Amino acid sequence: MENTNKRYWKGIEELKNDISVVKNADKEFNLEGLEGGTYRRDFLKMLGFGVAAVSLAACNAPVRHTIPYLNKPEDIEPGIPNYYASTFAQAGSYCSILVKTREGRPVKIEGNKMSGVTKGGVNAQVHASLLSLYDNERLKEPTKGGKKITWAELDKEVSAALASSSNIRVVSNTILSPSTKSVLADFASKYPSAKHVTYDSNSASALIEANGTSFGKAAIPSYLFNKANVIVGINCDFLGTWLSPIEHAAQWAETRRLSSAKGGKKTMSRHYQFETGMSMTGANADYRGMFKPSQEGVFVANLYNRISGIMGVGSQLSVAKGDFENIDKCAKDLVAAKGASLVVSGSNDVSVQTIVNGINSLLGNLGNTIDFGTTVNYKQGSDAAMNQFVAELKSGAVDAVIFLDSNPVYDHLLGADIAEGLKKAKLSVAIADRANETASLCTYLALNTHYLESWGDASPKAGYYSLTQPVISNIFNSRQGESSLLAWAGKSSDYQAYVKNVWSSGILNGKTWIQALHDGVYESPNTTVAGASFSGNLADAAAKVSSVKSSGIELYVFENVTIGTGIQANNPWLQETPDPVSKVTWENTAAFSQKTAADLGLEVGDWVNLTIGVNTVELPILIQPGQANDTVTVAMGYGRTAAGKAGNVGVAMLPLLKGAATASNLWVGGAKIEKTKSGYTLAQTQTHETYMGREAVVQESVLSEYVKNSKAGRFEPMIATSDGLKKPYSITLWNGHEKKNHSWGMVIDLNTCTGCAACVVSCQAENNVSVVGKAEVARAREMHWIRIDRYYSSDAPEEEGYSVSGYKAMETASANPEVVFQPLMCQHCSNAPCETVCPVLATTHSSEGLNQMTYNRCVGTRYCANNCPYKVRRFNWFKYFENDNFDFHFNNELGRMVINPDVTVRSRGVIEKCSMCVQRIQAGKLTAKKEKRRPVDGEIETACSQSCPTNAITFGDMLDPESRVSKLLVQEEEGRRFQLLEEINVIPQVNYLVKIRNKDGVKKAEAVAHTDHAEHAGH
Amino acid sequence: MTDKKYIVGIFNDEDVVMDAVQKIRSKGIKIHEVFCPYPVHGLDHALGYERPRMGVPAFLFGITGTCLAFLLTFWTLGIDWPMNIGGKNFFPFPTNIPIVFELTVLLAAFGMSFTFFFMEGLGPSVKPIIFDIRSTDDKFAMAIDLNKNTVSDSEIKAFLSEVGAKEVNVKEV
Amino acid sequence: MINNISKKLLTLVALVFVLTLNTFAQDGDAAAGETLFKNNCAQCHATDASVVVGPGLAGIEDRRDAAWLKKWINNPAAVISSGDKYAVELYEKFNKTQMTAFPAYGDAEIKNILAYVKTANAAPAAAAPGAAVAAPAQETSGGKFFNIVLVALLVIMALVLVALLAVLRLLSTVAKGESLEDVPSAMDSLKSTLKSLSANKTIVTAVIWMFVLLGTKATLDGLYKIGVHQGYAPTQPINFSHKLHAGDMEINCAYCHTGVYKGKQSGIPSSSICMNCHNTIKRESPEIQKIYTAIEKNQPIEWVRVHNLPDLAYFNHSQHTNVAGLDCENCHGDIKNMEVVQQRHTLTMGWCIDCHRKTDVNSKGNAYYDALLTAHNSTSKEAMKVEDIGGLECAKCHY
Amino acid sequence: MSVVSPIREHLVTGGKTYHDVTEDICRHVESKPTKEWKIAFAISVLVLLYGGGWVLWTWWEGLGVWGLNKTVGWAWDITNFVWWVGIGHAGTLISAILLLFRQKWRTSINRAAEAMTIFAVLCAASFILMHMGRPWLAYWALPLPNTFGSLWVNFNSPLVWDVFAISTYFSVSCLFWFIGLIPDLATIRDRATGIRKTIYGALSLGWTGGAKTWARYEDVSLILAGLSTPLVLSVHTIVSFDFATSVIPGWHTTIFPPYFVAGAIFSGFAMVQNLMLVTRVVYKLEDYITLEHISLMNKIITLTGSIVGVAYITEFFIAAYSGVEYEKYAFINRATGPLWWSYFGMMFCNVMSPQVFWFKKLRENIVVSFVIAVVVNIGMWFERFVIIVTSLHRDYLPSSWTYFTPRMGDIGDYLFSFGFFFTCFFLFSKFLPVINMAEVKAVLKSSSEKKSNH
Repeated sequence: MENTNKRYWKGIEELKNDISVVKNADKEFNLEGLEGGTYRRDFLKMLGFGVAAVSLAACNAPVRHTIPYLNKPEDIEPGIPNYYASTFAQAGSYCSILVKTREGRPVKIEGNKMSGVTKGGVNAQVHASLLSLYDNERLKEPTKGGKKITWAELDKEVSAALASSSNIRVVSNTILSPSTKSVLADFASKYPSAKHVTYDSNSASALIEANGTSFGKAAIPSYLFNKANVIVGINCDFLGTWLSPIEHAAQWAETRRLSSAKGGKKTMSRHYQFETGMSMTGANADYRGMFKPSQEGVFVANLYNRISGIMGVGSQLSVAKGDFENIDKCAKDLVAAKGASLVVSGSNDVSVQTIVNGINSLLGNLGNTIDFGTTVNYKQGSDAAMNQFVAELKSGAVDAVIFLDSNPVYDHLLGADIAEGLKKAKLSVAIADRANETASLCTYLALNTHYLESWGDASPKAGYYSLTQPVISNIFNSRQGESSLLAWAGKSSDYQAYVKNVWSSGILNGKTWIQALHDGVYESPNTTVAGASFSGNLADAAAKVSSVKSSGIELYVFENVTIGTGIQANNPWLQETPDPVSKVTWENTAAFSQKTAADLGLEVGDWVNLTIGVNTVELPILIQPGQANDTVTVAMGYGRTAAGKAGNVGVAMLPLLKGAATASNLWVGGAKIEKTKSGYTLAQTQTHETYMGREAVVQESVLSEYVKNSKAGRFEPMIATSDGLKKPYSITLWNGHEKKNHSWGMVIDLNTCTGCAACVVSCQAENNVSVVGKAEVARAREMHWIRIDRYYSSDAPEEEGYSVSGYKAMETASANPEVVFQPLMCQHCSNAPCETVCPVLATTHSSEGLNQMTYNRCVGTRYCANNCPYKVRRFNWFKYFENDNFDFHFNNELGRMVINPDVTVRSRGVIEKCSMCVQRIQAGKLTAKKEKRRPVDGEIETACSQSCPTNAITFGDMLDPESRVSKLLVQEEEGRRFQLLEEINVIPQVNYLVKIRNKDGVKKAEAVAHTDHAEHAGH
Repeated sequence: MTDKKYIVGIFNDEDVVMDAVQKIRSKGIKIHEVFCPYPVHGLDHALGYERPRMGVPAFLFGITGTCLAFLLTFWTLGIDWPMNIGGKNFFPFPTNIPIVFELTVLLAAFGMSFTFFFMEGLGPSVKPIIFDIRSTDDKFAMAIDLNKNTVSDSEIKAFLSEVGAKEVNVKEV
Repeated sequence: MINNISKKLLTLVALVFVLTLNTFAQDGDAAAGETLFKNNCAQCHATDASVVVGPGLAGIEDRRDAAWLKKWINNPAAVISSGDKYAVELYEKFNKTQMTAFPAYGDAEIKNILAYVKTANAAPAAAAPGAAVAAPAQETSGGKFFNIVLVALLVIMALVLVALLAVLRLLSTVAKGESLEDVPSAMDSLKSTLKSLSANKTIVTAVIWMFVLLGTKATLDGLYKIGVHQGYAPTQPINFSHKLHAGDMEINCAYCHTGVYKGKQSGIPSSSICMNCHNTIKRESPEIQKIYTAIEKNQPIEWVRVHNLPDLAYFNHSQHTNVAGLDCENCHGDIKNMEVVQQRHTLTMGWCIDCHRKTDVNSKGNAYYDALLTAHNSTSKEAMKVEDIGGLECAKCHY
Repeated sequence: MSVVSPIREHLVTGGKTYHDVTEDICRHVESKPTKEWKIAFAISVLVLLYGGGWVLWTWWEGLGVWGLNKTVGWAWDITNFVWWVGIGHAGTLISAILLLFRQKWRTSINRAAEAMTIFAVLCAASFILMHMGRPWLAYWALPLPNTFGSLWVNFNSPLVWDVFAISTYFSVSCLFWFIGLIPDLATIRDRATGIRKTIYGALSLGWTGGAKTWARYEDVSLILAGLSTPLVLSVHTIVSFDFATSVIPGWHTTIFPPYFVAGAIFSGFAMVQNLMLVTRVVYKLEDYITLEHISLMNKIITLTGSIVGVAYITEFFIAAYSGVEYEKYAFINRATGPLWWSYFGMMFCNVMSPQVFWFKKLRENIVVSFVIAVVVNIGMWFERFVIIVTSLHRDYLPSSWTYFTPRMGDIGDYLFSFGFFFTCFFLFSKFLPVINMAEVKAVLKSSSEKKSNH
């Protein structure tokens, strides 16, 4: 029997073959359909047999050609995907991935479960990096001064210029690759004056420095969140952006998972977050406190003092006692969980990190939850080195500068200085994929490849290695950066051989290269957790943090989950992915707390001028619950000027910080706010912030209640009938339909969902979901099939209940709210309201429990969308492909290469929605049938469940008693399992698990809901 | 074609016509038809016509519509291609009532109307015999077929004037 | 009736065939061998003694021993270079064309192939009568014939009607006492009959209605054919004959259409597949020269797609060929007798649906279907059709 | 035979003879169009063309030119649809129900009302087409045999019921209207010459007005009226099912069928009132459409307006009484949410404004009647808007709550329906008798001042 399982690389011969295939990749653009593949991008051509077709019928149907391979490679069979293991490593972000290719083009990125670091998790940015491959705005040729140049000429000229340079700098972001470092070493041996300068846009330089002074180890340790019972994050978005979010999220989730089974795990970590703005991590915290950025140090010192006070160990730091929300409680809990707690800070202030080190040391976390045995490489940038480089460049001391895949003019605080200094360098070369802000100022642009076109490797942590291999030949006339450096160093530019050599000689300890390439990873981790002894100067640090002075409103710049530092800004998928917390797309906003906004006279829809010193930027405002008063928070990564059509949106924030003493810690005081205009609609995917006390929607409780009653927080509606109260599902007019074969369903654990939006992008990639742009999102017409609802709690007074004023009060979120993330896709209701109302049977139910949407039958009455209680159906208001009004990737040949050939691209005028990845279900079933067996659990995964870093989404066959989903349902049947809006009796296939917070008591708002809902009747 | 000869009496008022009809009929003269600008209640009875029973075709067509609609819905969704729509039974009876009702009314209305047109010989290409053009305006025209009456034409003419006809004409068709 | 009888006969023949097969297949699985043979060997070798590209394989076991065969199949070049006499002779005899190596074949595979060769040489005698009986049953052009008969009958009836009317008229004139001399000639009477017919409102109305009905039917038929390209047989860039390759040469479809059992698309063979055989055969043919030109110019051949499904329908070949065990002919028609490939079926959704309603699920021996089959059989006596397991559901093909 | 209450005003004033009736009414059909007619017609056609441009643009670009969004999938389109269907109720209702109840005063107005019905239903139907994402496939909503394996339609869907109800209602209304027209067309035929005679001759189907035909004709009319009465009630009932059978709070309401029917009568009468008053003035038909007619119409408007008022209040009560959280919120949100102004508009226009007709003076004032009728129609538009948009924009999951803002596409397409309606109506009033002559003649004798004249 033909093996149709996932295929990985088998040998180097096949690899060669593959390269020959992908060589044809650019030819593919012109062909109507390689191998007659039904590239379903042309769906509109098949609008159906309408009136128009009647008139067309007279003409002959267009001749469709089918073009075979001239020489078919062995392992490529049209229509069958191949999977290759690879690695995403971009400016220190790391993920081990599998790339799914069809007919030689990558169409999807999936997680590599063999990786000990990311363990099959993928985040939004990694998913979206696939689309960056097909970015039509990447340059097509290497250039010199903006004009095309051949590689031979470029090499000649650059080599000559380098040879005559006496002070060469190679500037890059963090490099995880041992091979690249080796290349740089080779380069330096050829040009001894060459120095490598590493910087990070969102730097962790202070952390490394503090660790150096505190522990004598200038490195970042591994943080073992999974071993911590109390986790404290201080301005540290460790679930979203900090160091290794995929890894941290999985570890964090491990401590948050509960089981309602008898004797199941009923403990969870307690997560405190203290921060300025509301970060995604903060939104997931049990207790949250806020401080102004200027108080960060004071806060940490206060926390230290309280802990040492309780423990009676160590001396009190001389710092003014500050009163912060939840700080005492936090100190108490930390002490109670001594040795199994973890305090992390995202600060780039050495003093703050030193005190945090002191705290961890005091609590005995080193060697327990902080592992210096396995140091991590995610951030290697040195602020000092970079500052020195900028100074040298400005002074003209640097002859030649090579920017290796970095863009400091945009994403470094001193970008303007670099731009100025570049004029003085004799040779400036940018190894970049486009004429970005830096590259456009350089003489030469050595066109870099996308990582999916490149060879490479990465070592995210000590002892962990992984490989990057090309899955498509170079689309443009590009050459990967390492090859360029090797060429200029006068070596063979065959980087594949180079990597293989580096691995064979230094990394692979007996394991074969082929095996490593197949697996994508090679790991020989150090399993002993090592600590370190603290010897930092706390008194000095305390003095420094006490001396921080600030006035007025403080601006805090942060890295958000979707756009990050802006490297992938020109990625429509990322731009359209809503920020997990604010739900804003396509731009950055100035976030104020409700109180500060009121003080400043600002309302929703206003724009403000934000002035620091002489610099002013204009931004739309966002009223952000959970924001510290008298602060304004703005995301970095926006305001690119040379990223491309999609990327040049929003406002660049780093220039505003320039010159401030606290700039490296990304904040500055004394911001002036001035309202400029109003009436603006933010492109937000969710505009209502609270859940209006609706217990059937958001079900949550606290751990103490849950331990007592595993159904705590469950809202179980009863319907009053003549026979007394009944459960909604027991009342029906109909006989129902039995599912005989499969019953596909999901369980979504609200406890472990962090809201990171990886599933959103994964779904977008898998299902060819259109990008609609800012204007349409502002009109509430985004197309995402899965969304993550984010609700804030409100402080509605209990006594008002469900009155007019009560409702009004419920609409306003608390100043420091509790947050719930709730992923929502089509619920595949067994009694689907949408199906009943479709006049043309375009949506019906399958015998496997799926709510089937047949696009080509849809006439677009939108009745189904109206009648969907979950509002998950999306209408194609316009034709979103090949339409200049929607100039995103669907509007160019290259961008359309990302289309999944197994999923139809929807025409305008039809409804679409989550299909539970029916194409994957069908493919999985077919594989099983061919092998004459039942599908095995885990073999079929939806795009969302597959990509979830925390495994919050479990998908499977609910009829298969062995499946994880069935087991979970059994486990949680008398526990946390609930279905959304149970009382309307639609019986979804999607189940949720109640969110449990590790808090002491129930919040007031919930208490209201409980009392008022005791006697609830359905309609 | 065949030369039929009619005597046409023209009346001005519906009550007069009504009287006249009764008198003429009591004389044993057969009236071909009375043409009126508007429906005169009781005239058909006076002329001895049967009660119009248009309800019969309406009912028959209506019943046909009911059956057709029921068969259509039952056969298409119940037999030909049963589908699971929103978890309902393959043939959920209550949801088909509106269709059954509408088709019943549709067929009844059209069936009856077309039966009426057919019975009365009405149609777009029909060339009617008009005994007096004013009978669609303000006059009542009573036509008496001479061939069907044994009474002489002069006698009829005289009698017509006697019962109130304002004019008495002879019309050959 | 005919169908039933032929079915029974076929089963009988099949039984005999299977029995004979079993007697021969003692030391190798002939069925497995058949697959292997058809997919890999049949392009160059016949099971009988005739030469295709390489020698016929009838009696091969008598000629060479198994060890030699294995060596040869695994690496013919090595055998030739080792100076083996038989091998060198063979090499010379066949224009120094060397057989393709099959290094992966072990003893089991080779045994299976040999078993198949043996049975194939024994089988034809048994199989022949079956084919002869089955043939007429399949070749019913009944539909067309009935149409002709129907039209003829109608014409005759019309003539009889006219004649009857004429007679009636004649009789009526006679009855009226008119002399026979006054009776108009037959032609005149026909004319007058026609005249009276045309004057008869009922007949005119009937005729008009007939035209209206026929017109409506024609219109509806026309509407039904919109977007249907049944009979589409475009000229291909290379005059490739399926009749020759698939029919006469009996090359297995999957040899060229490599994906047909594996994936969604059956695949159009790449030129390299053609070259497997045409390296040696008919190189001089102008049609085959086109392939050479294509390879030289590095320009793939642009075939014209014959069977087009709209993009909105997902069709997977392997589901139908591999899992359901359907023959290619089911959808593509009698491809083995087509010089130029033609779309034989409508390929409309209705056609798909119809088949899904009628076809039994190929559940035998497939564990995937076991539970389904049990459940089905407990409630129904009918065989489990595709529609019974959701084969009519939208998202089986549209997503 | 027919009893007319003595206190009742004469239905036709001015001492008309049968011939006068013929003359008065045929005059407009036979003479050249007046200047007023030409101006009014030109304006309607202009509006039709402008709106038609927007309709074409909508079809070309997609429904995105409207202001709808992921949560509010219907707004102006279905609001307009229901509004027009509602208006379309008056004609058949006046003809059918009043015929059954032998209300003779209907005779002067039923023709125009029926014509209006037909055009209004056409306008409504145009929104059924327009609101579809792929209107060229609208025929898929009909159970026609096809090549998709014969894929039928979903008889469970209220939209399919709508298709059947609206098309049945339209065809039966047309039939009813046409059957009523036949005798009048014969009258015109007998006065006309040349091509006009041929056309009106063909249209009148060879009507002669024989007593037997009249007898059957009357029977047919009566049965048609009998059939149309449940039909007319069923149409808006079924339209209300679009909402009532759904699960959306604010839609899922058993009160909808009677409430919608009352609303339909309400808005239909208001529209008839508007058109009648205009026709009366333009065609100088004061003797046929008397103050008595206007007053009677106003009474019905007040009555039905009060019925919908009760329905509005009942909805609130039921929502509160049900204890269903979503239902309660839906209604509080209607009155106090972001779209409160539409709710206020509805309450003011529909419930408050018709109350002025309690005063006889105002009831018989033509200007007041006209203004209130317009206000009522605006109010009824708001009612549908309130039901559709305020229910949708905040339903179950607060995460999806949005707001609705109309865009030019919405407005343009609405204008199109107005242009279409008035163009049709003006064409009708030019080429067909606006008052049913035969029926007026039939009531002339018994109820006009001239009855004792002979």
